[in-house]
Amino acid sequence: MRKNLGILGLLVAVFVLTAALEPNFLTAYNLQNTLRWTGLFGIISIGAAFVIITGGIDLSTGSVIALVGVLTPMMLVGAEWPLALVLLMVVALLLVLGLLHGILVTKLSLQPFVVTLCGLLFYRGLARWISGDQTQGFGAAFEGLRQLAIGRIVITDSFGLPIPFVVMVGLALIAGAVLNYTVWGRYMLALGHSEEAARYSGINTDRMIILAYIIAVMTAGLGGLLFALDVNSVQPAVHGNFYELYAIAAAVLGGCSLRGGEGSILGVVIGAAVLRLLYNAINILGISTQLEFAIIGAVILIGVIADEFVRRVTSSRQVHRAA
Amino acid sequence: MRKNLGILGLLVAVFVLTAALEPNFLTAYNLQNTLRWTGLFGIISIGAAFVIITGGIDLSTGSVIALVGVLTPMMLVGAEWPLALVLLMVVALLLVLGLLHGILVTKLSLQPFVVTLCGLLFYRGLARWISGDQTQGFGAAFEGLRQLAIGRIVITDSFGLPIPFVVMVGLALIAGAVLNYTVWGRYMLALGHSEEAARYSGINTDRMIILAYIIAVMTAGLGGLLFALDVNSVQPAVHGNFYELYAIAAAVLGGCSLRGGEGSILGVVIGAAVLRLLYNAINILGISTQLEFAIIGAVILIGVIADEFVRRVTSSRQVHRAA
Amino acid sequence: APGDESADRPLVGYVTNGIASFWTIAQQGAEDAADTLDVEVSVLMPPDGPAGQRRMVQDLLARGASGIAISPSDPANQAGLLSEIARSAHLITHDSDAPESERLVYVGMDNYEAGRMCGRLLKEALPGGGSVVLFIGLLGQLNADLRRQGVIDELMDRPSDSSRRDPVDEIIGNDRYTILDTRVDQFDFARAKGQAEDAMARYPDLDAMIGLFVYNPVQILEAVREAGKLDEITIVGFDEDEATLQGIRQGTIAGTIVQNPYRYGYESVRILAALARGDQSVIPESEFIDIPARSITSANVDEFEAELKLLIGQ
Amino acid sequence: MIPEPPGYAPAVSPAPFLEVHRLTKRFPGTLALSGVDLRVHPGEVIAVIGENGAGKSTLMKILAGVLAADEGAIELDGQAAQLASVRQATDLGIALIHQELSLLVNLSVAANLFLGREPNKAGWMDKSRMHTDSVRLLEKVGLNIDPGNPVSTLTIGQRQLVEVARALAMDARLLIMDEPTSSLSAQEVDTLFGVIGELKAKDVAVLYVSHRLTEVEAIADRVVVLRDGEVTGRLTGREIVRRKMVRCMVGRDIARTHTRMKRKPGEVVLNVDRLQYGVGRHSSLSFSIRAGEIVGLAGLVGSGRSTLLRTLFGIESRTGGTIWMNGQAVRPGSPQNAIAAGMGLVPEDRASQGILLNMETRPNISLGALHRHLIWKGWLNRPWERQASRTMISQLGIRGVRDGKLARLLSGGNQQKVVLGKWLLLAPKVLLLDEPTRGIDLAAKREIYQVIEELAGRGMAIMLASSEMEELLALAERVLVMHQWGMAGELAADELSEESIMHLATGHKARA
Ligand SMILES: Nc1ncnc2c1ncn2[C@@H]1O[C@H](COP(=O)(O)OP(=O)(O)OP(=O)(O)O)[C@@H](O)[C@H]1O
Ligand SMILES: Nc1ncnc2c1ncn2[C@@H]1O[C@H](COP(=O)(O)OP(=O)(O)OP(=O)(O)O)[C@@H](O)[C@H]1O
Ligand SMILES: [Mg+2]
Ligand SMILES: [Mg+2]
Repeated sequence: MRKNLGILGLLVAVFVLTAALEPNFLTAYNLQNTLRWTGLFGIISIGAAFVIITGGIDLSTGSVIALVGVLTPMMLVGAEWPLALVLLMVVALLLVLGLLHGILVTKLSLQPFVVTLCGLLFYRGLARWISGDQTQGFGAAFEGLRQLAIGRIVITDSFGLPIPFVVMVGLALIAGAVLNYTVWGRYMLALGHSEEAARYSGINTDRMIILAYIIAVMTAGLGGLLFALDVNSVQPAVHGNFYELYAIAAAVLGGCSLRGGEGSILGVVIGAAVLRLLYNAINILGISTQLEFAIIGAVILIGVIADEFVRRVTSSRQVHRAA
Repeated sequence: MRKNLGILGLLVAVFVLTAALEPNFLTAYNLQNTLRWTGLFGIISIGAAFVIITGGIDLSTGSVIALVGVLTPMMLVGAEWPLALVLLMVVALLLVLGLLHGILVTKLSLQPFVVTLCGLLFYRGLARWISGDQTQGFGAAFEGLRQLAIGRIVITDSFGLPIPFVVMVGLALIAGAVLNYTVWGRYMLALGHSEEAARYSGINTDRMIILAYIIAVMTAGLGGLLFALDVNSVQPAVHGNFYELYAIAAAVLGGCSLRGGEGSILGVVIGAAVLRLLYNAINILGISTQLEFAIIGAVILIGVIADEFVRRVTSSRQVHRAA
Repeated sequence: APGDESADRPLVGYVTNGIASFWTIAQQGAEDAADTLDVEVSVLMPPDGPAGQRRMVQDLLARGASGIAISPSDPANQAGLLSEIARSAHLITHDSDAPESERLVYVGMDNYEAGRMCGRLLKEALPGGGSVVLFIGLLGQLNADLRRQGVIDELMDRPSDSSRRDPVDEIIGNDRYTILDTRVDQFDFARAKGQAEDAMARYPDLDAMIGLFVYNPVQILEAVREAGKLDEITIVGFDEDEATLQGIRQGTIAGTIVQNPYRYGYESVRILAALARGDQSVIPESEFIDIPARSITSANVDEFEAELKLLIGQ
Repeated sequence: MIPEPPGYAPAVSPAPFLEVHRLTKRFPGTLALSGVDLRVHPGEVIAVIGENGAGKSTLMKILAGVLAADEGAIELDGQAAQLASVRQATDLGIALIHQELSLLVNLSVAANLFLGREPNKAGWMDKSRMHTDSVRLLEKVGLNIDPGNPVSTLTIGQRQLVEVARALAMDARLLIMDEPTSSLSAQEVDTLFGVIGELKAKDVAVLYVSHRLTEVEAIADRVVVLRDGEVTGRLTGREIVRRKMVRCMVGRDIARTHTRMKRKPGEVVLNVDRLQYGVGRHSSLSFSIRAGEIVGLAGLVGSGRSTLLRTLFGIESRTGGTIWMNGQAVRPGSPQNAIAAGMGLVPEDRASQGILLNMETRPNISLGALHRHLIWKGWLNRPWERQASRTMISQLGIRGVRDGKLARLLSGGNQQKVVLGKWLLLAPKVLLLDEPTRGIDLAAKREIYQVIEELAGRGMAIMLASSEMEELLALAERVLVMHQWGMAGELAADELSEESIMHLATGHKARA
C-alpha cells in the first residue's frame, strides 16, 4: 500500500482537478464510462504485470486483442458456430500462443522483447489476412453477450457498476492473492530478481515463466473479447494498436520494475485508472485531441519522477530513524 | 564477423529466393530503391544499437522522426528561415532531447523504457499540436536539399548509389570505429555488462549513458530529416509510427542483446537490410499487403531461432575440440 | 431531445474517422460555422478507429453536447453507439452514412459514386486501356471500400452495385483494363511511396496508378518522377492535396476527385446549431444534404484552387 | 590419482550415504574433473581442498544438481541416483551453500530462507510459520536480525550466514558448504563450527570446501585434495596437518608464516580528517597512511569497514570531513575523482562490483587503465592492452587461462586475481583492499601477499580490510580496529595479536 501512495496521489489529483474544472465530469454517465474503460485496460495491464514481474515483457497484447476481436465475430456471426465452441476455440488458441511465447523465451532462451515483437507483427498480419482487412463486428445480434462489455450492475437509478470493471476487480483480487499469498507468486517475484538464483533454489523457473506468458496472453484475450464486444466493430489493421504500451505503462506507473521482481496488482490497477482518467479529462475539458499524447506522456513522466522522489525521501528517512 | 554469419545467411537467402522468383527484383531501379530504404532505416538502427548496447532502450525514435519531419519544413518553408539556422536549431533541439533522456535515466534513475515511452507520446503530441495536424512538406522548393534523400551517386548509366545509403555506410564506419577502437565504445560495452562494476572501475557511467542517448536521438533526427525529404509530406499523426520497433528489431537481428553489453554495427546494418529486403520482396512478389506483418514477424523469429541454434552448435563444437 | 434547452452557446460535436489533412479542412468549416452561428464546437479526430470514436463520443455526451455529427467508421456494427448518441442528443452523419441508424440527416457525398467518377477520369486519360494498381491507406472502412469498389466497377464497366466487394489479392480484368493489385499502406507515407516504387519495379510496363487516399497520389507522383516514368504512367487520385493540384497543373497527374470537406464541416455544424435552438426546418425531406464530389482536371484546377483558398481563408 | 581405499569405513556408520564413481566434467578448454571417486558416510565432515580452479566447486555443483557430469555414476544409499536438477537433489537430501552468494537481495531474509520450499497448503504460503522458523534459524547461526528485512540491507558477511541458515532449513542429509567462511571473522566461524557439530551429532554429513587450512584442521574428519580435476590426496585423522595438505595441493612445501620485508615508511599520502559517512550514523574518523605502509582494517561483520572504503573511494557519499591525498583535498562524489587523486579499490563483492562476468579476461584487466594508454584522443592502444593483460596474467600467476576466456568461466580465485591486476595496471598511490584474498588458495595468497609487499616496497600505501586474522597479522604493520562504524582504536606492530584485535573489535575500550 505504502508503495502505491505516489500513484494514488496522482489519481486523486487528476480526479479533483478535472471535477473542479468541469462539473459534467461527475455525472453518473461519465463516471460509468470511465470505470468501464478502466476495467477494460486494467484487465490487460494485470496480465502485462505478471510478465514484467518475471523480468520479461509482452509486446503482443495489442495484436492478440485484434486477433481475438477478429476471430470471435467471424466464428460467431460469419460461420455461426455455437458460442460455447467459439469460446473453447479462443481459449485453446490463447493457451497455445502463451505457451509458445513462454517456450521460446525459456527453452530456446530468446529475448522476450524479440519473441513478443514477432508476436505483435505476426498476429496483426494474421488478423488482417484472415479477415481480408474487413471490419468485423457482432452487428445487432448477440446483445446478450455484449452485456458482458456494455452492461452494468445497477446500484442506483442512474448509476451502476460496469461489468468490465467488476470483472477487472475480480481478476485483480485473484491476481493479488496469487502474487502475494501463494508460492507461485513468490517464485515469480524471485525469478524476476534473479533467474539463476531462483533456479539454484530448486524452483522450476521455466515453468513459472511460461505460466506468466500464458496469463498475459489470456488476459489480453479476455480484454480483446470485451473490447470487441464493447466497440462492436473491429478494424483488423488498427484495433488495439499500441495497447501493449498502455498496458506496460499502467504496470510501470503502478510500481512494476521492468528489471523484474517488483510489482503490486493494486498499483497496476491504479495505474490503468490514471491513464483512463487522463484520456477522459482531456476530452471532457475540451482540450485539443492533438495534445492528448503529449499530456499523457508528460503525466506519466511526472508520475514516475514523483515516485522516485518519494522513494528517495522515505528511504533516507528510514535510515535516520534507524540511527 | 563470425557472430554475424547467421543474419548474413538470412540476408543472402531472402535475396536469392526473391531474385529467383521474380527477375524484376534485380533491376537497377529496384536495387537502388532497396538500398535507399536500407540506408534510411539503417541510420536510425545504428543509433538504437548504441542505447541497446548500454543496456537501455529508445522507444522515442518514431516520434523524434515525426517531430523533426514536422519542424524542418515548417521553419524552412513556413517561416522561411535560412537553412543553416534551421539545421542549427534542429541539432540543438535533438541535443537537448538526448540529454534529457540521458539525465532522466542516469541522474533520476528512471527506467529507460519509461523515459522513452513518455518521449514517444510527448513528441508525437508536440508534433501534432505545433502543426495543427496539418501535413507538412517542402513543396517543390528545396529540390537541392532533397537530393540528400532522393539523389544518388552515379556509378553506371542506370545504377547509382543512393545518398542515404552512402550516409549510412559512413555513419556505420564511424560507429563501428567508435565502438571497437575507442575507449568510449569500450566503456559502453562494459557498462552494458554491468554498470556497477564499470563504475567501480572508474568509468563515468552516467556520462557514457547520456552520450548513448544523445547518439540515438541524433541519428533518429538525421533519419527524420532524410525521411521527410524523401517522402516530402509528413502527416504528424502517423509519420514514423512504429519505426522504433523496426530500429530495435534491426539491432536485435544484428546481434545486439537487450540485456546490454553486446552488439556489432555490421550486424545492425545487415539487420536493417534484411528488414527492408523483406518489405521489398513482399511487394515485388505481389504478396498481399495484409500478410506483410505476418511474414516479417515470422522471418525475424526464424532469424533469431537460427542464430540461437548456430550459437549452441558452435559452442558445443568448441567443447568437443577441447576434450 | 434533452439538448433542447437552448443554452446560450450550445455545445456540438464533430467527430471524424481519423486524422488527416482532409479533416483539418473540415475542421475549418466547422469552426467557421460555429463562429458565425455562435455555438461551441468540439472537433475530435480519433487516432485509433472505432474504439477511439466510441470513447470520444461518450466524452462528448458526458459534456452535455446537444448534437453530434459523426463519420462512422463502421456503421453496421456501430448501431449501439449511434443509438446511444440519438438517445440524448441530435445525431447526424457526415462523410460516411449510417442509413439504418436514427440519424436525422446525412451530410456528404456518395463514396461509391465518387469512386466511379475517379474511374471515369482514368478512362478519359487512358482511353486505350492498360494495367492499373490501386493504392489505399486502409481497407475495412466503409468509405474506403466503397471508393475502391466504385473505381473497379467503373473500369470493369459493371452496373452500379455498392454492395459488391472484390477480394484484394486477385487480378481483376476485362478486355481493356487490368487491375493488378491493391496495396494497403496504413497511412505510413514512407511505405506508400515504397509500395509505389515496388509496383513499378514489379510491373515495368505498368500504365496507371490510382491513389485513393489524400496522400497516395502525392507519393505516387514522387515515386514516378524519381523513376523517370512520368510519360509512361497515368496517375489519378483523390482529394485536394497541394502537390496533387500542382501535379494536375503541370500535367503529371491526370485528375483528382475532390470532396468538399469544408462544406461537410460547415453544414454539419449549421444543422446541429439550428437543431439545438429548436429549428427543425433545416432537415430536408430526403434526409440528405448532398455535397457532390467534383472531378478536377487541368481544365478547372486553377478555378478550384482559387475557390479553396477563399474558403480556408488564405 | 589416488583411489578411494576399498575397505575404508569410519566407525560412525557402516553404509555410505553417497558414493561417486569416476566423475568427469569438461568445460570448453578445461577438464574440470577427471575420474573423481568420493564416498561420504553419514555424520562425517569431509573437507575438499585444492588450489583455485582445481574443480572443487564443479564437483559440489554436480552433487547438488546444478551441473550435470559428463561421465561417472552417483549412488545414494547404494542405489544409482539421477541428480538432474536442484529440486531432485534437495528432495534426495542434498543441500548446497554456493561459493558465490546466490541470495535475492530485494526479497526479505525469511523469503530467502525458504525460497523454493515455502511451507504451504495447496500453494498458499504459511507466512507466520515462515517468520517464526526464520527467527529460530537465524539464531542458530548467530544472526540477530529481523527476518522481514530485505537482504540488501545486510553485509556480505551477514549474507553468508543467511546462506548457511538457508541450507540448515532444508534438513538435508548431506550439507555441502563451498567456502562458507570466506567473509566471516573468527567469532562467526566459531558459531558455524558449533552448528556443524550439532549436525554431525544428527548424522548429517558435511562436505566442506575452504582455503583456510586452520579451519580444515579444526573440523575435518577426512580431507580430499583435488588438483587439476584429479584427486591427489586423501588424508584421515592425524594426517590432517597443514604441511601434508599443502604438499598434496601444490606438490611442495609453503612456508606457514610469511616473512615481512623491511621498509621505511615515507610521507603521509592519505590523510582522513573527521570523516563522517553512512547516512544517519554519527561517527567521525581520522587517520592517515604513509607511503610504503600497509595498514590493516579490522572489525566484526557489519562493523562498517567496507562502507568506509567505499566512502574513501567516492562510491558512497560522505556527510562530513575531508580526505586529503598528498596534501590536496579529494573532491567527493565519484570514483573518478578518487582515482584521479591516486586511489584504487579492490571491492569486496567481486561478482557485482569487481569483475565484468560476461566480458573476456583481457578487457577486464585493462578496463581501469585504458584511458592512460591511448594512441590518440580516444583511440585504444590495443597492442598495449594485449601486452598488459599478458603481463598481469603471468605476474599474478593466473594459471591455465587465456585472456580471451570469459571472466565468468574463471574459478573464483582467478577472478580475484583479475580484479587485482586491473588495479595494479593503474598503479595507484593508495590501494584500498577489501578482503583481497577472499576465496583465494594458499599458494596464490602467498603470491598476492608477495605482490602487496612489493607494492608497498615501491612506495604504495595500502589499506587492507580483512576478516582473516592471519592475514592481518602477516601483512599489516599497524591495524585500525572498527566497532559499530567508529574507530575503536589503533594497534601498533608491537601490540598486534589476535586477542588485542578481538578485544577492540568487540567494543572494549583500548587498554591504556
Ligand atoms: N561454466 C564453465 N565453463 C567453462 N569453464 C568453467 C566453467 N565453470 C568452471 N570452469 C573451469 O573449470 C575449472 C574448475 O573450476 P571450479 O570453479 O570448480 O574451481 P574451484 O576449485 O572451485 O576453484 P576456487 O577455489 O577458485 O573456487 C576452472 O578452470 C574453471 O575456469
Ligand atoms: N545498502 C545498505 N542499506 C542499509 N544498510 C546497509 C547497507 N549496506 C550495509 N549496510 C549496513 O551497514 C553496516 C556495515 O556494513 P559494511 O559492509 O560496511 O560492514 P563490514 O564491516 O564490511 O562487514 P562485512 O565483513 O560483513 O562485509 C551493516 O550493519 C549493514 O547492515
Ligand atoms: Mg570454487
Ligand atoms: Mg566488508
